[in-house]
Amino acid sequence: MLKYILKRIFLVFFVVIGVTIVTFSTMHFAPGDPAEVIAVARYGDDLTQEQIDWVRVTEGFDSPVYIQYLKWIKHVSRLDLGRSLVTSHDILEEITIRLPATFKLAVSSLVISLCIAIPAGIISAVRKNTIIDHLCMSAALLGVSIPNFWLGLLLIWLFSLTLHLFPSYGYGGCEHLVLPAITLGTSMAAITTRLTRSSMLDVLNQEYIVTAKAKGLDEKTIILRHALKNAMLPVITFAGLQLGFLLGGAVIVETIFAWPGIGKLLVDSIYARDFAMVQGCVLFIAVLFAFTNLIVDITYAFLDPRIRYEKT
Amino acid sequence: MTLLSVENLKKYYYSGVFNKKEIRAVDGVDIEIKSGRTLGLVGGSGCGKTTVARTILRLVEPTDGSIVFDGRDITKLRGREMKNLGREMQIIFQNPETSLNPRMKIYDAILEPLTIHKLCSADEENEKIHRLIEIVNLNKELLFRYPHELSGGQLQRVVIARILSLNPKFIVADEATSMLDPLVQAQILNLMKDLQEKLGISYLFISHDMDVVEWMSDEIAVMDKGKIVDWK
Amino acid sequence: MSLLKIQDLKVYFNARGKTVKANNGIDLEIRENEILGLIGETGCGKSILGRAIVGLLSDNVEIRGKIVYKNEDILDLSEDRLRKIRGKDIGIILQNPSAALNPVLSVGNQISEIYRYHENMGKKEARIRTAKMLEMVGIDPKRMHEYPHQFSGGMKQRVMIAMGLALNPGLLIADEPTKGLDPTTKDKIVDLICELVINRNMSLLLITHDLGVAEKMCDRVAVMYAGEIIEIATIENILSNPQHPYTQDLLNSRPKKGLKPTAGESPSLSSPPAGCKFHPRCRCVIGECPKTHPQMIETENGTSVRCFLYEDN
Amino acid sequence: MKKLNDIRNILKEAGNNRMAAIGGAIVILLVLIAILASLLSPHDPFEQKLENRLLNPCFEYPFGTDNLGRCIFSRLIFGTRYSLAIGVVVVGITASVGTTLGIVSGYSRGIIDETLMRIVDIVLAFPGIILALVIAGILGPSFLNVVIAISLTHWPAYTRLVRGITLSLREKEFIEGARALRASNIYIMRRHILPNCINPIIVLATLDIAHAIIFATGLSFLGLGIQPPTPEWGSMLKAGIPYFRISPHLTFFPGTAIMVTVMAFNFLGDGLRDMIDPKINEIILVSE
Repeated sequence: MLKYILKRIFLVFFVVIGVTIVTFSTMHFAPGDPAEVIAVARYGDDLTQEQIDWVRVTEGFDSPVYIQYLKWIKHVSRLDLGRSLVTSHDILEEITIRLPATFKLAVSSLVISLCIAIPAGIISAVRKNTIIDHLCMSAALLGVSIPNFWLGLLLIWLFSLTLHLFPSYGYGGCEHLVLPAITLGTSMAAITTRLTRSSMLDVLNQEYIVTAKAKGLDEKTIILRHALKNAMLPVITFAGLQLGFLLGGAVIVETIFAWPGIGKLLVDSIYARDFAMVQGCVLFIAVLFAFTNLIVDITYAFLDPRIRYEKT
Repeated sequence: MTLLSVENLKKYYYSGVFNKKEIRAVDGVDIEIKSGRTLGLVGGSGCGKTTVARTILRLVEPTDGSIVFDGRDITKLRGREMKNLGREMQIIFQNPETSLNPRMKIYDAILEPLTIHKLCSADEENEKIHRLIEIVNLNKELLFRYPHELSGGQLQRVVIARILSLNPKFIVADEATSMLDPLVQAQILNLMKDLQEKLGISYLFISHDMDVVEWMSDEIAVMDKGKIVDWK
Repeated sequence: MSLLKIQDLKVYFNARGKTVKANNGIDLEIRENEILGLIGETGCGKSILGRAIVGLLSDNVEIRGKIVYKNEDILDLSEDRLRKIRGKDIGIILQNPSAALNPVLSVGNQISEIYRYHENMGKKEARIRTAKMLEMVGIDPKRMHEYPHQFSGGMKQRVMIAMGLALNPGLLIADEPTKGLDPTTKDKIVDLICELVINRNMSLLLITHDLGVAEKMCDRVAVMYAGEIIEIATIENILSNPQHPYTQDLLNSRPKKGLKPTAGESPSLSSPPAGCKFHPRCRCVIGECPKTHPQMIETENGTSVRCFLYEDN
Repeated sequence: MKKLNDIRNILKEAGNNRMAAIGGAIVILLVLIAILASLLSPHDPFEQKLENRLLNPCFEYPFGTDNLGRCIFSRLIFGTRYSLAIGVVVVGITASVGTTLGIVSGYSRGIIDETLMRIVDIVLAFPGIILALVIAGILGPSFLNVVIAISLTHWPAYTRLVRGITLSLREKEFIEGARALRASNIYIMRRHILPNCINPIIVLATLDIAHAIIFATGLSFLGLGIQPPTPEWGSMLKAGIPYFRISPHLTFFPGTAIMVTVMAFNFLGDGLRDMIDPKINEIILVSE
């Protein structure tokens, strides 16, 4: 198993390098001359060409690309993501302020998603082609088909505009968290339910379930002791991926509910054409996502004996 | 006349990234097969008999040793001659279910070798295929079925018909009948023997079932841990 | 005295619209303390018969007839009663050991759960019984906590045997226990099963297509062809004086007997030929064969055979 | 002739599979709507009649009018073109690129496989929407840029699926048999590996069209996709938000249109999956 983990760690390191290259190139290929943009931010609109050239030299925009990249990497490795072009605040600070909001939303929607999806997936697999199965599956299909931004709007219309139960946007007590978490949670629950059901059905058709029956075990024991453990392996991996996705990917829901997460920061900085901030956000989100994937892989190695104990 | 002579054939695999472990799958094997004769190769699982077959056919590159086929040294053959070699040496695998492309109808499967080697024009096609399925006594309706609709015995016959389309001189049978039922195994083995008499094909017949090998082969080599330990 | 009596068992299931007659009227009796071989080629319905006995077939299957075990018909038993029989009275060793073991549970767990479930034993006691059982099938009990993927093919087969014999059942059904094993492991497994079955005076239904294995193990043999039994006799009679043409061809197809081939293919169970199922491939077809379906007849030396050649005497 | 009866029995089989039939019917209906858009729509989707601003659904305007007095019903019908076009174009690009890379990397293994897989890992290291957002942000909002943004982030799904299938096929004897015939690698990939990947790819592609449509409307919703006045459902929905309290129908109808279209493709995809190979579990994993 050690070999498996070492390989994974090496791969993550490799991926992070790749991520930095991609994020750097987004900055580099952005339209407009970065030197001019910074100059404008520093000296206001009526500026002379010398000022722009001065900025280009000091910021090293004239040196070849890879040197700029190496310089940038040096900063990044010291956790200095540079300054926002618009507000010139420190980027990393801006991100870390927003981290708790994103984290709260991510965890709560993941919990909602798993609490709905796992039981629904299992029941509809065990009771295949019954009413409950068709009910769960059509609900899941509906969940997958509704874009979560429209779902958000519907929930706002229903719960805050007409029933006035929850605020329609903003950040504060947990009542603000309810609607965004439900929006995100239900749309993810739909995907996870379909996966759980398909994985459970796959396992129930395996030969070792027939062996369990041959041992005279009753259906409940077979499902709990034999089927569940096998069926949950892919589901747990997928849940780990979803958590990683949520730590930055819930952009749209954060935008609708004006939820001050990293996703919203990224969108706002794209609107403001603040490419330094965009770059910082993307890098932060991708690296975070890469490490959550690593943690998911390692937990998977512990859960699945076939990896935990390589063949003796 | 010897068709195939193999001297000091070696095939080593290297495993492990840090501790380089050397696995000697084939460790100095000498083989000689006369044309129209069958050499049996027997041994427990993991003794290297399959690796010997794959190295002779150059499906796997030998680490050392020389292979002389029909008078030519083919150990280092490349390019066009290598492609022609494909017409003279062929292999029958153990599992008939996975020996044919599941998405390809039987008609196209038998035709495939001819199309790869561009040996037959469109109008001759039909006549050639019908002649081939007569030799291996398969009935015509199966031609437009898919492999999953055929039984193990029928599939193995299609494989043989496919190989015969290039009228090869040498065929490796790698446990060719060990997954078949007794009656079907008898049919296939007798078919292979008739083909040897009629077309002068020589076989390298590999199996772990000693009785079958004795019935099938003129000479038998027993292998263990990559070496030939006994010659009957 | 007979342990299990199968009377006119019919097992039909539909695949892609066609009804497959896997078992088409099976009459078979397994006596106490006997090893009965069920010989037949792939796709003749022998595995399905084995699973039908313990009710392991999926629910979209239509089963008719009777399977009497200790004067109880298994086919109309309640689910709970059937489960009791499956655990305690009839053990089964399924065909493909590498797929039949749960990959995420340790081998020890998969055996001790039988003891804890059926005889609600404590954890510790169950573990002792499991260790004893593993030792009996030749597996080092210390490997109890290892997982199936850490065992070789032969070892996995031994685990299956240990599982089947855990509660000391009266009847054991072994479905192709030697398939896919190399000759040396095959002999070891055969000796192991014989030894365990004999000194525990159990009965064994051995399902296989390998005549060599049947020769070594069985007292009596039933030959199956296209969903029905065509000959039942003692192993000696089968070897020395096979009656049914198919049994004769089966024996002649062995390497010792010169691998004599028989023309044709075994028929599909969804559209079997009329009359005697073997008539398209039979060497000695007479007038009746293609038309009417022959019944089982007792011949002189206790063999029963389903063939018109033996109609008159 | 061979090809014809293959298609005929797929259609026959589709007939009896309820989900595929329903999904397929709706999809065909949508395609017709897209093609005959100009005939079907009662009004010109761009014509602004300010006097009829924010009308509720009535006889004249079946779905009411938006804040500039344009007929929402006509704009929705024209919107079908954009959504279907994006879905099909994106999937067309990603499926062909992803499949080729998947087969090449699965078949060749070694260095090519390692590098391709690392590139896939890097692309997948960004949560899907993020990369697409940034690319659309940089390139500027337009139909072409949306297609590029989504395609760049969607191709790895096919590569992973196809590579998995190729790796399992490689172990099968018929590939080694073809090599024994000295067939060229290209021939083996084209004639032996590709046909065995087609069915799973079709299923993934159908589910992926649904995915791409949601993605595209999401981008437009964030103002980074297709810009007004083009009648694209995402931007229509976004334009309706300010008037959400007084006339929710501005957002309700585009939302329903997106849902119905996406559901149709999901329905079709699920139906095909059950028909072709019910246990392609990893298709769901890869496509979500």
